[in-house]
Amino acid sequence: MDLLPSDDQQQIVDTIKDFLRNEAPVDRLREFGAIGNPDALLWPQLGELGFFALGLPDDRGGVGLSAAEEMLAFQQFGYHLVSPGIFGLVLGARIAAFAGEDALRDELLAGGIKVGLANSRGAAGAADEYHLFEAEEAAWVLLVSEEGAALYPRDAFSEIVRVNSTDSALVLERAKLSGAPRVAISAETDNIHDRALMLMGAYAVGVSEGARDLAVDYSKIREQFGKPIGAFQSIKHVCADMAIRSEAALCQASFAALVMDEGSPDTPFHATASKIVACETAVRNAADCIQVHGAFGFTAEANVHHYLKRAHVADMMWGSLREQRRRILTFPTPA
Amino acid sequence: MDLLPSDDQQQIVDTIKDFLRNEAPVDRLREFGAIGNPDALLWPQLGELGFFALGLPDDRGGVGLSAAEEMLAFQQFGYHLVSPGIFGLVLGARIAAFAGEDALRDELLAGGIKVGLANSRGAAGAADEYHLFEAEEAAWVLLVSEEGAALYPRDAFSEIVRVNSTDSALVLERAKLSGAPRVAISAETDNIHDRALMLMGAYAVGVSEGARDLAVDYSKIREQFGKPIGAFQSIKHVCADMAIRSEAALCQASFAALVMDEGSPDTPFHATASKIVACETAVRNAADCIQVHGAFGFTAEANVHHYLKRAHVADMMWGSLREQRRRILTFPTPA
Amino acid sequence: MDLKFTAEDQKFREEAREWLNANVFKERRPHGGDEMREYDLAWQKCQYDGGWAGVSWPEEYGGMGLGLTRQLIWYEEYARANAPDNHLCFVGLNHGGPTIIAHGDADQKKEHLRSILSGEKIWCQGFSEPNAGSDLASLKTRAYVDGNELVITGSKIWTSHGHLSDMQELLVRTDPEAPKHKGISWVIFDMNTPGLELRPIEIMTAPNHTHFVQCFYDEARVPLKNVVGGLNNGWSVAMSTLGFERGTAQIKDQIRYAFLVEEMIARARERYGAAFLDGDEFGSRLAQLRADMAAARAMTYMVVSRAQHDVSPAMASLMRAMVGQVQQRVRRLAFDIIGADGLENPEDDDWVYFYLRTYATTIAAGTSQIQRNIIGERVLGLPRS
Amino acid sequence: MDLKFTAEDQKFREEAREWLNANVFKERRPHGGDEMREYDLAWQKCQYDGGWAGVSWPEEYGGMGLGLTRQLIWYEEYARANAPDNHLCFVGLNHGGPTIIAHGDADQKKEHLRSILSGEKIWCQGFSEPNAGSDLASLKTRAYVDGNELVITGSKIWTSHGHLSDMQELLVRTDPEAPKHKGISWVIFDMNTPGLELRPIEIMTAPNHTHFVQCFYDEARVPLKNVVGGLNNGWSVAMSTLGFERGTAQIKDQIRYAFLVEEMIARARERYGAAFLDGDEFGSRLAQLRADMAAARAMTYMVVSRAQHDVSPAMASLMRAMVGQVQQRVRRLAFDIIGADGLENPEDDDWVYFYLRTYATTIAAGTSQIQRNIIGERVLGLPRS
Repeated sequence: MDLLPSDDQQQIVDTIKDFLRNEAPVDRLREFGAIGNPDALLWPQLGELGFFALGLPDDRGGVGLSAAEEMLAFQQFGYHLVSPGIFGLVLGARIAAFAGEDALRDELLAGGIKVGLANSRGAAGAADEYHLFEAEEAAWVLLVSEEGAALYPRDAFSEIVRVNSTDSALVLERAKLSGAPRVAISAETDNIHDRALMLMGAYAVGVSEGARDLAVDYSKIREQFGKPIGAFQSIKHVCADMAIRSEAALCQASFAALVMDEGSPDTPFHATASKIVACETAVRNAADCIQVHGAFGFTAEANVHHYLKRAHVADMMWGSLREQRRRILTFPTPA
Repeated sequence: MDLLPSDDQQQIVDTIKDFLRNEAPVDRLREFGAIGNPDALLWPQLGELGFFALGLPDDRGGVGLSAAEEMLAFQQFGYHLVSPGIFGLVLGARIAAFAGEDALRDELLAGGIKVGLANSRGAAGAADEYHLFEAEEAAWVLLVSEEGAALYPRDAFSEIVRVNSTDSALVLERAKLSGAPRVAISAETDNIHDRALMLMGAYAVGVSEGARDLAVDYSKIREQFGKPIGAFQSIKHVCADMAIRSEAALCQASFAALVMDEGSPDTPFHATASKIVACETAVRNAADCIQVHGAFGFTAEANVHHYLKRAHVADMMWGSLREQRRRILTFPTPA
Repeated sequence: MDLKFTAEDQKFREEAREWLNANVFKERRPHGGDEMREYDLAWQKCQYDGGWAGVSWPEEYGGMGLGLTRQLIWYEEYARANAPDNHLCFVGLNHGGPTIIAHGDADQKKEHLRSILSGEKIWCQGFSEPNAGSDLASLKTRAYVDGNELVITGSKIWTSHGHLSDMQELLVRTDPEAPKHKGISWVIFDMNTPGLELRPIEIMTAPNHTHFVQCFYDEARVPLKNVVGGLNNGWSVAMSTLGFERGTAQIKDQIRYAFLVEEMIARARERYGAAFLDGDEFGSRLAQLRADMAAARAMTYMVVSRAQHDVSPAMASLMRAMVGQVQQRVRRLAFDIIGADGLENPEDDDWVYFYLRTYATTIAAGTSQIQRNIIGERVLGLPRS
Repeated sequence: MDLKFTAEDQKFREEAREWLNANVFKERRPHGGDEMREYDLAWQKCQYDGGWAGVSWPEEYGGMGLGLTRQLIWYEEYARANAPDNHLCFVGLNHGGPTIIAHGDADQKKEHLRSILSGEKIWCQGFSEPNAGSDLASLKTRAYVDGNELVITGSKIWTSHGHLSDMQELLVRTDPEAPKHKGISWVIFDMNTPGLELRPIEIMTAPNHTHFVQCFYDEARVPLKNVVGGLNNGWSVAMSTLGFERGTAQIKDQIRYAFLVEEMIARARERYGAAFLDGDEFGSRLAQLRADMAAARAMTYMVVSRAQHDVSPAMASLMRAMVGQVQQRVRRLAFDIIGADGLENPEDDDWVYFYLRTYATTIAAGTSQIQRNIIGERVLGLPRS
């Protein structure tokens, strides 16, 4: 039993960290914030490095590692607020792989095309109404449900309307689903829904940690009343709470990934718990981070607000806290 | 428009305050805490002073004042943690008065007999299962519902079992209602349910203020690190929050009493709002008061715990926060 | 104790209602820029021309010279008529103006008060500095006397709507040798003064939303006669200004938010069905807010009642603190209730905008800390920290 | 990363489970008094006789000498078997004993360790003083050296179960001239020493519940050889004791509370019907706790994982803080869920008792403040206050 990454796993983490630190510093969102997300430019490089294929079996064209490595990668993607379009590529490639669509699979793994995400508007809309994220120039749109997962061509959606996204780094549209999927697998073939929740949990862990680190760094530098604000208990304790919550979310994300790799029947429980804990943490950490920054935290110049808005996107995707809390009570007591 | 007591009203408040300060200091609960409540001994004196008849019309044998004076009196009863049996006398006399049972009314107003309170055990029991408070040697038991209010003889209840009361200053029993009321009036005759909620709100305001004052007094005296703990922001802000909440609860209780006196259709709304705000406040203030007292607050030697326990009793009586929150959404928007 | 208003008060209420119903601007208030400035000034001018500006301001400067009860009634009717908040006029009406009324000399009153009421001038605040956040008194913007002028050099930050303002209430250090609270002056500053430069600061509510500016003063010259309350006496003048802030002006907010909660209940019922409110988490939060809103309104009535009895104004801080807390909870719950709609931030709907705005209020945590110090010390008599 | 335990670990787990199933006390643990003492000692002795006491204690003193993974497994099985918490043994097993293991000399180890494990001696703590609440280091209980004895005069307060204890870990001031952290000694104190008087302190959980005592020392004499870790070195010894507190011992609590949440879900379903959990306020809080409990368990696994990799033990404070917070929420929710039953405080049901107990935890807010300072400074590297 060991929840810490092995040396091999740590090496993967370090490689991703290095890449994103150079290619995707969070500052990039300041520049592109209002006009969409430049991250799709990174897909080919990330594909070449193999980061979309980590958790895919090698006999299905993947790297042949496990959910644990995918979890670690998505933690880093969240930390750098990488466009959620990356879920479309990784999960989309998995669908293609399990559906035997090898050509499509390889195209996706290479990062040569874009896959948007469709998310039910829930109580905010009718049953066939969706939000599309990062789907504007996408060939494909990913749709995941408890029953299964599928790739739709963009034109399977109608009445597409671009709307102002609260997270202004993302392109958001409203649409109705009116066409059929091109590639689909059922939950029995591979439960992509559990994986999606678990990876979104990992992503939200990254968002939480990013907000935590931003707050801690700022409170070491910013001075008030003649000393760094991190020396004041009120600020110190806020940072400590952020660290406690991040740790809880990280541990649960790790646990969920390992349970999934074991094929345990508790997988849905732990994947859901992971998303709940991590999304709650991401929103609270981002809010606390704003508070630590004082008035500066409320400006668009500070990067803080990107964490808050992305945390809300992560929460809403594939069922918000409200829905996930409802779901988690339906599972039997885990082992 | 004036929410402050008039001079006449303030004189009544002062008389009650003086009486209770002398006859019912909260310290009395320390002595009698474990073996029941001695407050019934005060009933004849309080009756003689006319405090049970304040809000009863003079043509019905009362003092002929209004709900406002009753509200102010129950605020003081709560402040001194007077036994909730006092609700039995005041509301019981009102039932008798409106039912034309003048002899019983006068007996109750004189404080010569005891009236216990019956409260539905809600989800904790079947429909006919009740908690009886302070009913051990009572001739009568008061039962209030949205439909009406009634006095039952004690033997209308069967299977009476004494249980350990969380609020150990009170005598608590479980019982089944198996008999008929002796005196009853409908909500159309006089809505005692609204009055009961409003007065319980006022009582809980008193509990909240008692806890606030206990905390403030202690934090002026108790020293740590060489100064009174009230000088530390962490303690000062807790006390400030207690004061904010108490003020909100007091203002709403006053408003509710005045709306009731006007016979406004918004009476149920404001009475319910008053009970919600005051009971929430009473529990939180008591909890904060314990925190201000440090380890001492957890002992039976500090009086703090009596406020906490009584706050929970006030909350549960005639429908807890959970029930009242559900109810308040059913009322139309008030004027 | 009673809830009755006098016949004269009732008459005032009916006239106010009638006038508001006939005159309230129906057009949506623009979110920013010159359009917003023009809108706010026009609506202020409309009230002034109708004789309804400055209910409690002295009559000689265009006000109505009425008491707090009438102010309450006006705000109740204002909120009920869904009259627009002219935020740009806030500092003039609630800080700058009242400060001049309390501390200004006859010339200052004559020159500045009417133009606030009549919708000619927008005021902004110049208090905070980049390196003096919570510690306001450590401000460093320097002003020395040169003949009959003050020469100002330094910088102010977090000036709301500074780029849309005509005048500024400005705190400067006029005596660097004195203890930090003793060397400050409160100055009326014209935003057209040479030597002033503004840098807009975008805020997080949406791309290109400018709310704050940073002000840079480089030897900017102001006539000495623009010092209010005496040279080096600015700290106590400013403290009284902060006292006005969120005083009676919050009454309007309190009423407006009570309406909003009712709207939220209606929206939630529509979206989730009526049954969901039973015991539901959202239902429970809505119910608690509904009760708290009633209490906040009662607190407002108590503030007015206390003012009639000349009870310590510190008690009003209890209402202000409560209203501030409740507003944040309302905005957060509104965001939660709309669910996936919260991911959209349309120009023509305010729910997400106002949710994000609450994070500015969190920042005003400093303010809430100060408020709670005041309550602890002045209301409860606790020792000073 | 993996969740697999070795075959040896699995074997250990099965043996532990088997032994616990056969031996766990089925009788309800008494709430107080000598019956409780006898119960706790008997259950401790039973574990010792069965060879299961002190999983991570050195073998030479009766322990099993095993690592943290086995400790985790033992606690998991212990909680799963619903084995009783022998609270009276807590100080000996988790403070006093480990302190002597870390700082004691050979004689001290020989004399005291085995009697803790074998269920012969109950230990209590003598740290807090009436006028040194949060400021522990300002303690005033005085001890001077007289020949080969220490002579102790003063008072300690909030000593849990002092009236039921045999031994006490006691902090006294042996050098009143030294700076306050430098003149303190950590002493093994026999509760039968002449000159000690106890005053029981009743607590709020129910009438006549004695939990704490106040200790009065009047020239009480202790052999000098009972000083652990050297004269005047008691502060650093005590700090390491506080480090043990809520260390691995919390693993058991964490698991127990996870079971409790499952029980609450079952009770709530039974009382309010299964449908109520959907979106209900209680349902929402239960769901969040269910998820948080899973995370707390994962954090426990992480603590054990980190220990294997020798990562800074300060990281374990994250788990401790989380578990402490979650426990309070569990107890409060349990009280809310039982509704009117919460007004009854029966001797044979713990829900109300434990709800009221959480107010002692609120008091330990001091502890939570200190924990968060540690996290801020040692985990996040923030400057000291």
